[in-house]
Amino acid sequence: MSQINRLPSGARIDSSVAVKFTFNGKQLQGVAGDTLASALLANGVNVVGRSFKYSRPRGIVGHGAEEPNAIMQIGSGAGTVPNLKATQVELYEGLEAASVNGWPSVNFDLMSITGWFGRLMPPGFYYKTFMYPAKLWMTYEHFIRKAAGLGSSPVQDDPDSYDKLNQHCDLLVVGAGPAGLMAAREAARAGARVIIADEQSEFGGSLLASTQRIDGRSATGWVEEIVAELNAFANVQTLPRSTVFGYYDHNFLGILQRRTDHLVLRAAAGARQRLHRVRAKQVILATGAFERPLVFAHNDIPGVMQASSVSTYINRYGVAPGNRLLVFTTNDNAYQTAIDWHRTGRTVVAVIDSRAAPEGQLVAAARQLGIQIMAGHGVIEAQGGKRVKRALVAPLSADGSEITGAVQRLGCDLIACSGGWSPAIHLSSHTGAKPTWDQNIHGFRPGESKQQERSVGACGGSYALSACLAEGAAAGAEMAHLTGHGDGILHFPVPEAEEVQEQPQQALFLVPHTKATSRAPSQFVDMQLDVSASGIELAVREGFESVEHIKRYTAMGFGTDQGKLGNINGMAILANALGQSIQETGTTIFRPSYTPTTFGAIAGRDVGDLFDPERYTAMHRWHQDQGAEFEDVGQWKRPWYFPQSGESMLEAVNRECLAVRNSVGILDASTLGKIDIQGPDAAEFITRMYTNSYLKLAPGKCRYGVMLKEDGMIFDDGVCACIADNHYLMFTTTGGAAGVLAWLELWQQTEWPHLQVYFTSVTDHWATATISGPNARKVLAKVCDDIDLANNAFEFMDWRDGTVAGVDARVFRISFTGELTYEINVPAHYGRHIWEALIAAGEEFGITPYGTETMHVLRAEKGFIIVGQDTDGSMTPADMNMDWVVGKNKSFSFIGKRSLQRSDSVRENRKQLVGLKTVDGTQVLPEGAQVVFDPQQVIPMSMQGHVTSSYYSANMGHSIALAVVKGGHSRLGQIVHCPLADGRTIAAEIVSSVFYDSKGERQNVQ
Amino acid sequence: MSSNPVNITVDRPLQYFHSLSSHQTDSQSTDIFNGDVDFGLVVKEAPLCTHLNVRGSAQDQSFVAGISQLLGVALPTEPGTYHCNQQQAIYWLGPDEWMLVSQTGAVELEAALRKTLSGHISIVDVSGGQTLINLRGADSALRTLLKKSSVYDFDSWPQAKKEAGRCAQTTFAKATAVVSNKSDGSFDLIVRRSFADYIAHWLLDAGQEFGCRIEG
Amino acid sequence: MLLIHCPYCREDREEEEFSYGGEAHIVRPLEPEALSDQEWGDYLFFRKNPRGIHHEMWYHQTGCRRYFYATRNTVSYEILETYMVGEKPQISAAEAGQ
Amino acid sequence: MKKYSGFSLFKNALSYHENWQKLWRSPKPKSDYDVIVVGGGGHGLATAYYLASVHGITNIAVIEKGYLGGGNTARNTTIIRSNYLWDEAAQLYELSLKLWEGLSQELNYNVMFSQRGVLNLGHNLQDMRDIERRVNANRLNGIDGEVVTPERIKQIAPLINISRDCRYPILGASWQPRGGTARHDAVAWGYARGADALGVDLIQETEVTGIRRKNGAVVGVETTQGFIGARKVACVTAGNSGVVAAMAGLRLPVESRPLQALVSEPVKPCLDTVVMSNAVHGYISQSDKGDLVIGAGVDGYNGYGQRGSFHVIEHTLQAICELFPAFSRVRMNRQWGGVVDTCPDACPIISKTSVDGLYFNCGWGTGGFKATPGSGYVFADTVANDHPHPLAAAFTVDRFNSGALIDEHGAAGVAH
Repeated sequence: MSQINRLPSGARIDSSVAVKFTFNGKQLQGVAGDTLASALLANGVNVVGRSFKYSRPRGIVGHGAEEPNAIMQIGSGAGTVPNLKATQVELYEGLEAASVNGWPSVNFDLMSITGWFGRLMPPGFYYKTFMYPAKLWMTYEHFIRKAAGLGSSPVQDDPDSYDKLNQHCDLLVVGAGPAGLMAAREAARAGARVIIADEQSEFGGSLLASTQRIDGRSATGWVEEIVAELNAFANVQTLPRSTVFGYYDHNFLGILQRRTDHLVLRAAAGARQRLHRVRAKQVILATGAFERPLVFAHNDIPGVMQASSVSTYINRYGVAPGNRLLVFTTNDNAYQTAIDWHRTGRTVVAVIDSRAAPEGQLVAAARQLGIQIMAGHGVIEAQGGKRVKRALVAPLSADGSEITGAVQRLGCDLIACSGGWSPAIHLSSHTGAKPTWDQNIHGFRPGESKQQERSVGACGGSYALSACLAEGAAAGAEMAHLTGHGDGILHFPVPEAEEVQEQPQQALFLVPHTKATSRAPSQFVDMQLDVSASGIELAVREGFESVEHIKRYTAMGFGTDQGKLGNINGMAILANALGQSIQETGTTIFRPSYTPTTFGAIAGRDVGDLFDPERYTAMHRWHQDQGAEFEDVGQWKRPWYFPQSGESMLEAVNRECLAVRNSVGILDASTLGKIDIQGPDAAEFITRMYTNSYLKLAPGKCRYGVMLKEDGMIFDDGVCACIADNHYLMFTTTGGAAGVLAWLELWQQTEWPHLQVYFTSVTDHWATATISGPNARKVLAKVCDDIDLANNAFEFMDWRDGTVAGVDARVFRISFTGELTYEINVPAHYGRHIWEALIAAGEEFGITPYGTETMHVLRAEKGFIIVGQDTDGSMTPADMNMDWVVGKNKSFSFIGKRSLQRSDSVRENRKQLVGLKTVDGTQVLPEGAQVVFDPQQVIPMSMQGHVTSSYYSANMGHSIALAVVKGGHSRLGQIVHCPLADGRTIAAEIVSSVFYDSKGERQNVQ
Repeated sequence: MSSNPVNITVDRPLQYFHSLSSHQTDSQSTDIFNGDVDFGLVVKEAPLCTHLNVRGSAQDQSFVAGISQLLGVALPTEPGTYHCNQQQAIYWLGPDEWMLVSQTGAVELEAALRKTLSGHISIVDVSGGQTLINLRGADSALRTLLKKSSVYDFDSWPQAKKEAGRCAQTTFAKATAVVSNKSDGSFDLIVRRSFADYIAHWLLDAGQEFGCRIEG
Repeated sequence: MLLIHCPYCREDREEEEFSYGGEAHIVRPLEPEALSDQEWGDYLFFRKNPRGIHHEMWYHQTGCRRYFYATRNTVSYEILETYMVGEKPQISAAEAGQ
Repeated sequence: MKKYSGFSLFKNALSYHENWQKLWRSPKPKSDYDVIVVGGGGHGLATAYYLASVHGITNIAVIEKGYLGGGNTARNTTIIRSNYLWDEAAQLYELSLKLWEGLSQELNYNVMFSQRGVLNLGHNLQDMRDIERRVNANRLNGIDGEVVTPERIKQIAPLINISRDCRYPILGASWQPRGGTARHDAVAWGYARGADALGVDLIQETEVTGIRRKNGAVVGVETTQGFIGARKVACVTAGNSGVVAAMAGLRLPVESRPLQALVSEPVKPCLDTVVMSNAVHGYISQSDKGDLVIGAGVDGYNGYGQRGSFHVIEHTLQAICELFPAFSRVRMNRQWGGVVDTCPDACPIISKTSVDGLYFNCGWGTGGFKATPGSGYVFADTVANDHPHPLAAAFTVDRFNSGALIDEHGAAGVAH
């Protein structure tokens, strides 16, 4: 096939540069500057796809974002992209395109459902059937799903990267047509920071295909000049190939910039697309308008196109998509298409004008060229299979609602339609502005602004070029002024454009047929989803009245074109069926995205390794070097266990556990949250936050505390140390650090600002090496000579300043394992130094690095809880058997205290923390196992609690578990059962939650 | 307490990234990226400095004056500003919170401050918890990198002077940073230590289109 | 996507820097123990949740770490004012015609 | 009511679909009803349907300020499951799931309930503990569920990324095969058609502006069409519950928050189940039309605007691209928001109030759609008998005073 429809020239193509591409496997050739659509049309391709529901053959209708039919799968393999509109795909060498529907091919589709069969599938047919027998639904659904969908998702990981820019500007101009360009220039001249974005490959909008002249120059020449001027401003960013896809609150807008899609399938390097997150002080919407199609029988046959699109293909791309043109219009604009076509030397069969007596300037021009005009007529049906062959034309009544005479057949292969224009009000609707119907333009205008924005030019309902230029300029100057730039007055003349005298258009939303709508051949409203006028009328007959119901019942406007062409006709047909006005009927709400937006671009750079920060301690690389396995705790990577070669996790953990109990282990505890607290009221404040009191805690001393939320439930826990008078250091859980700091600030700043206390996070400042075990003191003594480590000099729950391995350190004698433990804190720059020094010092004792798993086992042996594991937001201190940590006599009603007295908090039979010892000590209960008293009962069983922590304890020689069990504290010695998913039921005895060293003597090693 | 001894390995937060770089995208891409690829970005971690978090009342004249006299730098009380001299910089973080980054030793400086200041104040040594890194390069590359990394509008800042400029504590990728502009057109970042690897990784990745190198 | 004026930083900052703190000006009872379960429950959980003008707390989490208040319309999301702790709102639901 | 079937479709096709019956009448409100249901969403319509079909109360009006099913019913991501943690919640959602299983036949309206299963992913050790706990509880409650390995997850959803090398690798999941999705609009329309056929008046485009009381008891509602009397008023106005409660001088422990969702363009079948992840925060399924339907977390602030913030969408799509790196090149077609009532314990309120004859059903947070049949069923029972249905007994508003919360946050994270 050759480019049979290519004209000698087109304004924006370079015919001398051939571009090869494939369509459905077939080699074709276009030229530089083509879109995929223009190249397909140049090659005379009629059928580009099949429709969603009825698999009807479909051709290219439009030339931009409005295109409903030409939906393509571009490329193959990892780089493939589904559902691109051929009208928006710029052609590049080697581009592969394929239709998304049609099996085995678009030209011969076995799924094609026409005539009678199609009649069995009216809107909502699936709600009425496939119900019996009930069990077959999943089978029916399987076939429904198979038939649905457009293109195919890639199945390989996306090889491309995406990024984002956070932009701030005084003025964002959306759309670089005549109005937008003028607005940007005026604002730029006034000194405002301007961003102007346009979805097309180059600026100019409608001017790129216009034959009008501006200031005596060609439209494209004028565009080149103003774009050059804009590019020269330092305060202007010009963004072609950039779609403003969403308008969000407080003048935040999203722009998708396509950086490489016009060159290659996969960006070789750099970001394929870039998302601009724009916060604009003011916004000018200059998004233009969409030509409205005309709804007549079989208006979906390939060869029925938008009149303005036909002109665009001729003028911009040098393509005449057919031979014998019939124009069908309700207005003057489409006469330009007839004139453009006439100029190509191809045949204009006639202009069918629904108006009785068209007399505008373009009408006269067409008449002068000898083009036949049939006034007061309409195309009531197109005929043909894969291409229009003829049109049925009939005289219409003055209001266009009835056929008043005989039907004629006119042979043609292209019907260019124009039903007037619909402003592209999508972005203003995103803000919640309610569109208003304008009887003069027969379209919805943008509603009253909800944001700092204004619509100008065609998207505001002003279609004349001179008006677009003037409105754009005025708005640019004024909005620049609103942002503090210029005086708001135009200081430069607005360019002059030829005025074209036009007559009013006629409103014609549904062209009558000789048969009633329900019986006529389908008159399509929304082509992508096969919604017809009869479908809308059927929905009304079935009782739907709201426009949203109609949309949902028929699926009108739900396509990937979001009904840019069909919606207004659909609303009007609905209004007519309901017997009410279009304004009363209203329109559906447009939502982002204006055009579909790549997931990866919205995700941006924050995927893969950068999905979420990995936080490391100062010793992290040492752990890595030792082959540690890591556990995610919040954003932190913590060593989970340190397997030696060939060791299983259980073996490693057993070894680590025994080492700590028998000699000494070392843990990286740097991730614990740490908050420095200073101020005269620090003790009072801390005492209000914890359940126990800190008023008498002396410098050098530590105390363990539990923090509740005001609902009385445990929220965090940790040790708090008194550093000096009015100076404390609070430890939090690893995951709770940020939450606790915000919690402290909340109470101090908003409830008790009179309490003088400051909080500063020092989590990152301190690296913490914890050495634990009977030999801990001996290890520390080797690297520390300025602290008296004697048991009675440096007691449990004391801390000391000193020098460890030559570094200023703060050493805490606290313990989460029950063994003699020193937590050695140094500024993190020395973290690795101190760690390595302790490892070296401990070598003779076989010092063993251990991870979080061993820490968990050892603390469970001691019955110490982990907030978030043994508690779940519904546990009080009493539930955890920790009444001892609740200060009963504190003068201030600490946070959460009152809630502990609520009727449910004092209820008997609350779940309480206990130990579980399996009857068969080799069996380890799974964490999360449910506890029942009677394993024989039928389902649903009465569950009494669950296992929160469970391990094999190498020290005890049997498994141990912590659980919460209803009334557990009074059930010691009872046997409970854990029925598991694998069919086993494990019996266990309720025991004290302290399995090991219940008197707490181990840490007193001398 | 002894001062920092010799023969002790000191890990700087970005240590493992020093001398790493991400290479500028290949020449073919220059066309693609509209020719905005012409200069590298350089990330340089400052040698270990003292970082003190200072709290106090900006309404307390003795506090304001005490700091100014001791440091020879006026306490910045205008939101989002910093003042500096050869020895140190002091950044506004909040209405009663400042970050003091200094060449003086932490212990020494904290002691001096505590001696000078009285009343309800707080001074916290966070030197181990953060690091200062400088970003320099072509202005457009720098600003693009910042736009990729933070929601803050750095273009709204006037050019910094030698002894003062603007600063903002804000989001930086999915972490936070104190960002400030310098009179030479470069920017300083103060980031938290545990996020340093992530930030370095981010800078190399986001800066790749310009070519980005990390120096110690 | 909100743009919030931080009264302490004295500039408009992006929503990502803040976290929401819920209804403002709820005063903790001075004597919780004197309250009935119902009164305490009211304080804990029951909120005005108005459709319209709302006085609420925000925390400038990645900025100055200050809590402050905003008067915001919960339908339009327009922020009518922000003010510091200790200050009173200038705009109330009644004044805004609600 | 004329029955729908393949045969009726065929018969109507012969007459060019000109003779279909209306799904529901469009009546003028009467002056007085036994029960007025405020809110014509799925829950309200189901309540009316079960009041009529189970309790024989047919003198009912459903008053809807917009169009039927136009609130959260129209805006959710249609996920259905019953694998909740706590007994009270699990039993209520399981009742609902059982009703879903026969709903198309019960209503003679195909709600397209598609039991393609639900995976709830675990990404860290605590996630896995919580999953074990929940699945064990579910099984002992008679609810289907199992804990599955990453390899099994990959079989169920082949495009998912189970590499251990990613930031938050998938460690396992709970799998409820009976869960799935349904066609949201059809649920509202099916209940509406069923209720209408039983005599319920569906009054659309009519807003309730006040709740009239006398001597501590409700006597009717003020509406934009005037006063309508009623012995009982049942409020089911998700998103606006607090506003309606205020009309009766009541406060509720709910806050209204934006909840956002989005769909991709339609693509050929590539995801045959529902995948949810609390830890990385996103969930996804594929509709029969081919759209990838993706839900986000609740926005951070109160809002009735049916809009949320863009960064929530960004975060959600980061999570989706992490879970399904192949979907990165698929494109977002549409995004929107709804308004959800969130309760402090992420569980609903189904309750009598201090006003006689006034009932509230609200606070479903992100879990409302899946509960539609069960919610309507137990609420109808509660209203009809003026006494909580046994499965609703734990969901009274009193729990916020006693402290007997049913904390579904704790282990289930976001209870979508």
